[in-house]
Amino acid sequence: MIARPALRAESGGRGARAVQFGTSRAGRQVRSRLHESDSVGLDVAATLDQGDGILRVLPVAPSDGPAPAAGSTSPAVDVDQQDLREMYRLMSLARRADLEATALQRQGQLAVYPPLIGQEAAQIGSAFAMAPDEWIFPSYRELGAAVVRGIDLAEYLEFYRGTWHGGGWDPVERRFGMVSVPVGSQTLHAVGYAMGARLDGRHEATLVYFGDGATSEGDVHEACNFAAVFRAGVVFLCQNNQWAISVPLSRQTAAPIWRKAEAYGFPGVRVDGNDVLAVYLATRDAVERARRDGTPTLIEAVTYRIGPHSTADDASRYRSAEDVAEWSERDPLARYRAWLSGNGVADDAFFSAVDAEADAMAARLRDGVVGSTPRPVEDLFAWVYAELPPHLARQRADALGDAGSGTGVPDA
Amino acid sequence: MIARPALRAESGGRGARAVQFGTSRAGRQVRSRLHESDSVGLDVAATLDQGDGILRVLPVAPSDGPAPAAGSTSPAVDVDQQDLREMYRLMSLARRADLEATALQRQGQLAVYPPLIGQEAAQIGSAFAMAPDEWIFPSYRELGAAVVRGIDLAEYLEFYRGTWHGGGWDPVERRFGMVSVPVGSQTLHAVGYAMGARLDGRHEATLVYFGDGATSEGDVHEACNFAAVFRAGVVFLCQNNQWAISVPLSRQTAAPIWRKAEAYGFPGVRVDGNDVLAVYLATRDAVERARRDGTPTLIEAVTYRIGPHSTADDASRYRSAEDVAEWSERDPLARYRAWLSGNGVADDAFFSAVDAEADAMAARLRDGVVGSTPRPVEDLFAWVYAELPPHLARQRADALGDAGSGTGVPDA
Amino acid sequence: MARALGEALRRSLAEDPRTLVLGEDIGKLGGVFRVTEGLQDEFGEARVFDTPLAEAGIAGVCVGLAVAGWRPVAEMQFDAFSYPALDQVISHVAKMRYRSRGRLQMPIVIRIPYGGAIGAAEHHSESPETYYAHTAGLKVVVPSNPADAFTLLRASIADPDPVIFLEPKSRYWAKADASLEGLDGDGALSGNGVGNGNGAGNASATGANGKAALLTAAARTVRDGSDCTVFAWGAMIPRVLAAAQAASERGTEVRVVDVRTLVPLDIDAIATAVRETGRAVVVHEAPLTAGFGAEIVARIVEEAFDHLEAPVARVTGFDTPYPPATLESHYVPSAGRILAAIERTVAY
Amino acid sequence: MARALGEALRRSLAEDPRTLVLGEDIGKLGGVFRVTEGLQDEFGEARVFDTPLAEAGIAGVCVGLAVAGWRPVAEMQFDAFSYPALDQVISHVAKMRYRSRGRLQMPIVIRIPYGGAIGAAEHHSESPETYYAHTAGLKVVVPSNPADAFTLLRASIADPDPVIFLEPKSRYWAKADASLEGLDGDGALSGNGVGNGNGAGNASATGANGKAALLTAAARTVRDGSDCTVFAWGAMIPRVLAAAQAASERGTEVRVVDVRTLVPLDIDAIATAVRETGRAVVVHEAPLTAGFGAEIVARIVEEAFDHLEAPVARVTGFDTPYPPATLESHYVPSAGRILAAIERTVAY
Ligand SMILES: Cc1ncc(C[n+]2csc(CCOP(=O)(O)OP(=O)(O)O)c2C)c(N)n1
Ligand SMILES: Cc1ncc(C[n+]2csc(CCOP(=O)(O)OP(=O)(O)O)c2C)c(N)n1
Ligand SMILES: [Mg+2]
Ligand SMILES: [Mg+2]
Repeated sequence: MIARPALRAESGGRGARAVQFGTSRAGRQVRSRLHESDSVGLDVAATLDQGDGILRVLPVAPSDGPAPAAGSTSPAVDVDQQDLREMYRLMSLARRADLEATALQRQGQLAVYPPLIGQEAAQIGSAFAMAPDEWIFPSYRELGAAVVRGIDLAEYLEFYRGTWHGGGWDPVERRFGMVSVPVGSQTLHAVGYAMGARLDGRHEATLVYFGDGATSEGDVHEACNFAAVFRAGVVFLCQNNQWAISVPLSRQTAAPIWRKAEAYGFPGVRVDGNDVLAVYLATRDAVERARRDGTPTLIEAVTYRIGPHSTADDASRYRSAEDVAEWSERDPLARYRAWLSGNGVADDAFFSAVDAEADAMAARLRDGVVGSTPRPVEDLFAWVYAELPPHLARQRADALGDAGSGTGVPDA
Repeated sequence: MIARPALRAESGGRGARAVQFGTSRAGRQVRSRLHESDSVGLDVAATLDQGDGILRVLPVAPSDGPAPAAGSTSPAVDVDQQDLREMYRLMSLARRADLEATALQRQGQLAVYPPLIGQEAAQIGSAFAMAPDEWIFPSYRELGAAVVRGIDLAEYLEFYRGTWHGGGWDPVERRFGMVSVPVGSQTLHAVGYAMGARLDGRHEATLVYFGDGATSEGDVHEACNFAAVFRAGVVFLCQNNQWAISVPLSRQTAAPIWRKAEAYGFPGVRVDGNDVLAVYLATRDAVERARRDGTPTLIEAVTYRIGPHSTADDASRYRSAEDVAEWSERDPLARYRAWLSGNGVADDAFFSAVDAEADAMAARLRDGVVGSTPRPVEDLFAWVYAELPPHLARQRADALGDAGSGTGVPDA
Repeated sequence: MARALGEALRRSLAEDPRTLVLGEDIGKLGGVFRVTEGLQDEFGEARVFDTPLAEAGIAGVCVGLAVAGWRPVAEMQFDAFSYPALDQVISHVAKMRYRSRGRLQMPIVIRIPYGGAIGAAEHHSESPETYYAHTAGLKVVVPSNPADAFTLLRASIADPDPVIFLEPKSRYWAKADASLEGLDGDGALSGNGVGNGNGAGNASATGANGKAALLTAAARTVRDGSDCTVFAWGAMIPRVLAAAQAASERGTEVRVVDVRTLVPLDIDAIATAVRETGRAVVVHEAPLTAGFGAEIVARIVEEAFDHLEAPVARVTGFDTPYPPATLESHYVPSAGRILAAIERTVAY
Repeated sequence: MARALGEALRRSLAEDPRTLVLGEDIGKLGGVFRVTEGLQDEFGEARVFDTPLAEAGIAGVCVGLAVAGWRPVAEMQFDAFSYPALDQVISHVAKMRYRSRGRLQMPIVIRIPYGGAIGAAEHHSESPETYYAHTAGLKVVVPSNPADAFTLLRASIADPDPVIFLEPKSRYWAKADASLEGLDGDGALSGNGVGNGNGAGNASATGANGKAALLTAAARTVRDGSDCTVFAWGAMIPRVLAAAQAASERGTEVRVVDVRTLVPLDIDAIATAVRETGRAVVVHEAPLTAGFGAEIVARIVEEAFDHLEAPVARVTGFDTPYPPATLESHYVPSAGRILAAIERTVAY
């Protein structure tokens, strides 16, 4: 049902190097290591940058030169080569769709759109680590995760076209929650879902996305605490893109985000959010913990919002072009492409095919969006309740009769 | 205006032993030591129990034998002897008033009352560390802190007699907020006040009380985060009395409370909440940090709610008598009394005088409560707005005319 | 009424294995009002469980539990402590079905002990029905007696949509309400008939067939009369009946309609009563301004204007915060105030 | 209107050094609607500052700031994002003066851009006035034009009590409202006179004497007429005026009253208008059930029953969540729907 290859996790790589994270010392349920078991084997590529305490696999910028053990690295990262390529493909599709959506908005085809450009690795790396039947709860910027779930992107963009709240896909079929706008509020839904899955005896992980700004909201705190107390296997994936609209991280919190996990007694990890393999491996690890015994994890994916907050925003009012340029250097797509080709995982033919597929997908998306029509007026009343109560039936009749609409009176 | 001796802090005791707390490693604003300066000199008495990582000065139970260096210990704790005695006096008054309030409730003189018995050290030790003109924001169980502020306890009990919401004292005069019932909500008021004081250029500390249960509320999270971001000098004093009504700590959170400070980037410390000197010293330290540069501190005072949640509660439904008995052994008043007399800080004459004062106070309190009358009906409308708007003036007239009250119709 | 509610929860838990009960202190303690007493023992900690002290959290995880196919019944400990959950309730509980075009159902019940006149401290006596009734996507139900409490709670749990279930806490232990006789059925509601004043006759015993009964508009005439209709709900009903009794002794026959479902509102029953009696009074504890009484007045004007012989009087709490306990008797509508309004209305 | 609001803030900040402006993105960005543009530059980061993303936090620290003697003016970024703050607003902002017997004043203004018809995404188009108007202890103000926005915001900031200040976001940049001429004064409100339709004549220029002006009930007749009165506020006013104009062309003269202050409500002005016109229509964007329109109907019935010749019609949003942008034109009362209601009412 979801068109992507199943994960083929090959666990237990020899000589697995446990990466020490500075999570904790004493907390009962806090684990001080990201990798407790030998399930992740990064012989070569995974490094902990001691300077900023961040998990990183790929060289920071493509210009930093080839990755270690060039030409033969992929076996060291215990991820199937096909999956390595698939993640690139998904990132490319996300990038292309995101640009197309921005263009569609500029042309008046969408009411508003919040670009994800720069955050493709954070989204694809994490969503890809989930089994297809495990739920993902997005906020409003997760077109990339929707791509992983094989969601029809014209349906995804129904939200931003003003066609329908939440979006048009079937959340149950896609295991992908509706667009959630009140910042941080969806974290509680993910926790409730995970509690419910656990009550059903299912050992699965649930992934929820939120931003750096969202960490300030009470809901996110309550969600983390509930998850820890009820051992709801939620992966809290914070895309720290440095900005909450115009407010920089430094005015949002005085503590590193990954450290906030200590308040709840579960692991917190920081990964390079522009490094799809680091995000993937950290999430895969968190997913395993969640499946095993319901341990939640907070993952801070350090990334950057290259675009404006949304197409309605003018980011130049509050940040410099240099900042953006600096982060653009670390473009997650270019970094990964360099690594893939440097390590012989993918060749030019592959990249050309992906580009062609992305172009075709973008054209289809454009047609799908431009060709879509508003929902009929009766939909105003269709799903307020399971059945239309009499008082709403009357209002529906009024609306359909459209009292007064025939009078041709302009509104002002 | 507030009738208690001013603090005479004697800082810089020789050979000060900095007590290492397990607060943090890396956080920018996190300090890894409770005592950074040499302002607290505990040559002998302060010990860190490595087993439970808790700051403790007094022997756990009086039966544990005399404190170290009996007969001459007080100079080692750099607190003026008069202050040492004053804290005992305040604890005794609080204990006595608390018992009296419980008795008054049983006799129908109060609608409800939440006993503080067992938490005297946590309250008096912390409130006593504040300068009289620094604000304290209580929840609903802080009669002990009210005693420190010299509040007329009959006025304090107006809340529990149903005479007036919040209580009857003047919060501005006493620098003591109104009783705050919505759990955790008052933490934001303390932070706002501290932000305001800072805007006025005042270098002062603000103290706010809340419980272990309150740590689950979003408001407390938002308050801690605001305090850290705005460097509002708030001392977050969590009385961890092990219970939120019937819910034990283990179902409230999966992390030690003091560790939650790490989520915000400020120090968190755990103290023996039944040890008034430990609480006092930890709070004094936190107050100094707050005054110096607005650094907030989270203090977890580990204590126990010896009584029921409130007089309406039957705690035997959810906890065992043995638990209560075990904690009763560590009675903060008995522990402190043993230490004071063991170290020659106070003699029997002092204790007798305090007891007599407490008796007299209790009698006055009883008279004050029993003799108090309900507020007049017009008070219903008196303080809704600064001036009575016409629609309320009409309602007031109705209420005073008491439409229908003369008909003598019973309500059911 | 507390026992009737507990019994409704018990049966729902027993019949439908997807039903959950959660909240603060609802497990071992059985709730501060003992409504959930014994449920955890009977159904286990998995299905009846205490939560951390966080109301937004409670409402928010209910949304997720519903997505996972559960039917959570959450308790908010007191009226004013439902406010921290308002954002989750307004923005998600009420809107998720709409947002997902019906793909995500929200069969959530949020039980809230509400109302005053119990001598309680601040924040323990509020009547928040307006906040909920104004929020489209919610149903809002208020029982006034044990039999209705049982029937309506059963129907609310069975309903596929979110229900705010307001329990008049001053009636929890009312002596006259103590009988549980006549409690039966799966929560199907019969229409608007004249009952016997305690509602028991209304619980239709269609058996525990597990079929989801839809919670429909279900006002109920609890006293007949032709001179004036008084509309009320929850704890006001006994007071209204007392006032009606006193009026009757003075020769005025008052019809009393227990509105029971504020949303969906039984507009037809309201209109019919006013058409037949020509005069109306609305009574509630919540403050006057924008109280739900205003909605009833507006409906009466829309539906029965030509039959209306006098202005509709509202007898309500004042536009002040709920006062301290020693003053609450002046705030909560008394039978005397209600009677005065009836007499004014009838004499108009 | 955005500029008028900004100017009101600027003057208040300049005149009263205790005034603060805070919220999300209100500093460097100047607010997502640019209302606070330039204020941080002019008054510094100490007095005009961004907060973390936490609305309960914003409202809660306002309470503390007020205790410390400041006058905070907080912005909630959009209507639905004021909901996480409802608990702090209902339980503390509205009640602290009462609770402290007047010892703690709460001169707090919470500005909330509200309302729909701007093609926005979910949660960005709600009309939450009922939630606030039903909460005793708050004042609730809604300007409909730049001059009123200026005057009412000045008065709200000067007022010693908490004011929920609802800004009709669809009017922020309306062309017809762009002029700032005539903005002056310190926020004193003149009484209820017939204005010129943009409210400028109403700002009484009593000078910046720093005296706290009390925000009083201040409905305003913006169009005269004798056949029917339409009551409305905020963004509905231009639509109502359009409908009135169309009615006039068909021979019906409609009086239009801009309610402006929902709390305190100008009951006398409402009653007078209905006594003089005999018929009334109420218009608002919020859902029908328990919308503030019901309160106005109830007041009309209480105060002017004998003069009422037809049922009071309500033209409102439906009892559904605010719909997606492509359907909102069917939801928000249009001039056409308003006109139809006027005609129905007049023909009754
Ligand atoms: C409760 C709430 N408050 C305010 C907003 C308005 N708003 C939308 S996005 C946003 C910033 C969110 O920042 P962050 O969490 O870092 O996520 P990002 O947008 O950077 O992905 C704000 C303030 C909202 N949607 N919800
Ligand atoms: C927001 C809110 N929810 C629920 C309650 C009901 N309630 C009152 S006290 C309490 C427990 C508080 O526990 P804790 O914070 O540990 O403080 P303690 O009572 O132990 O001092 C609860 C649930 C409340 N007052 N406020
Ligand atoms: Mg961000
Ligand atoms: Mg506790």
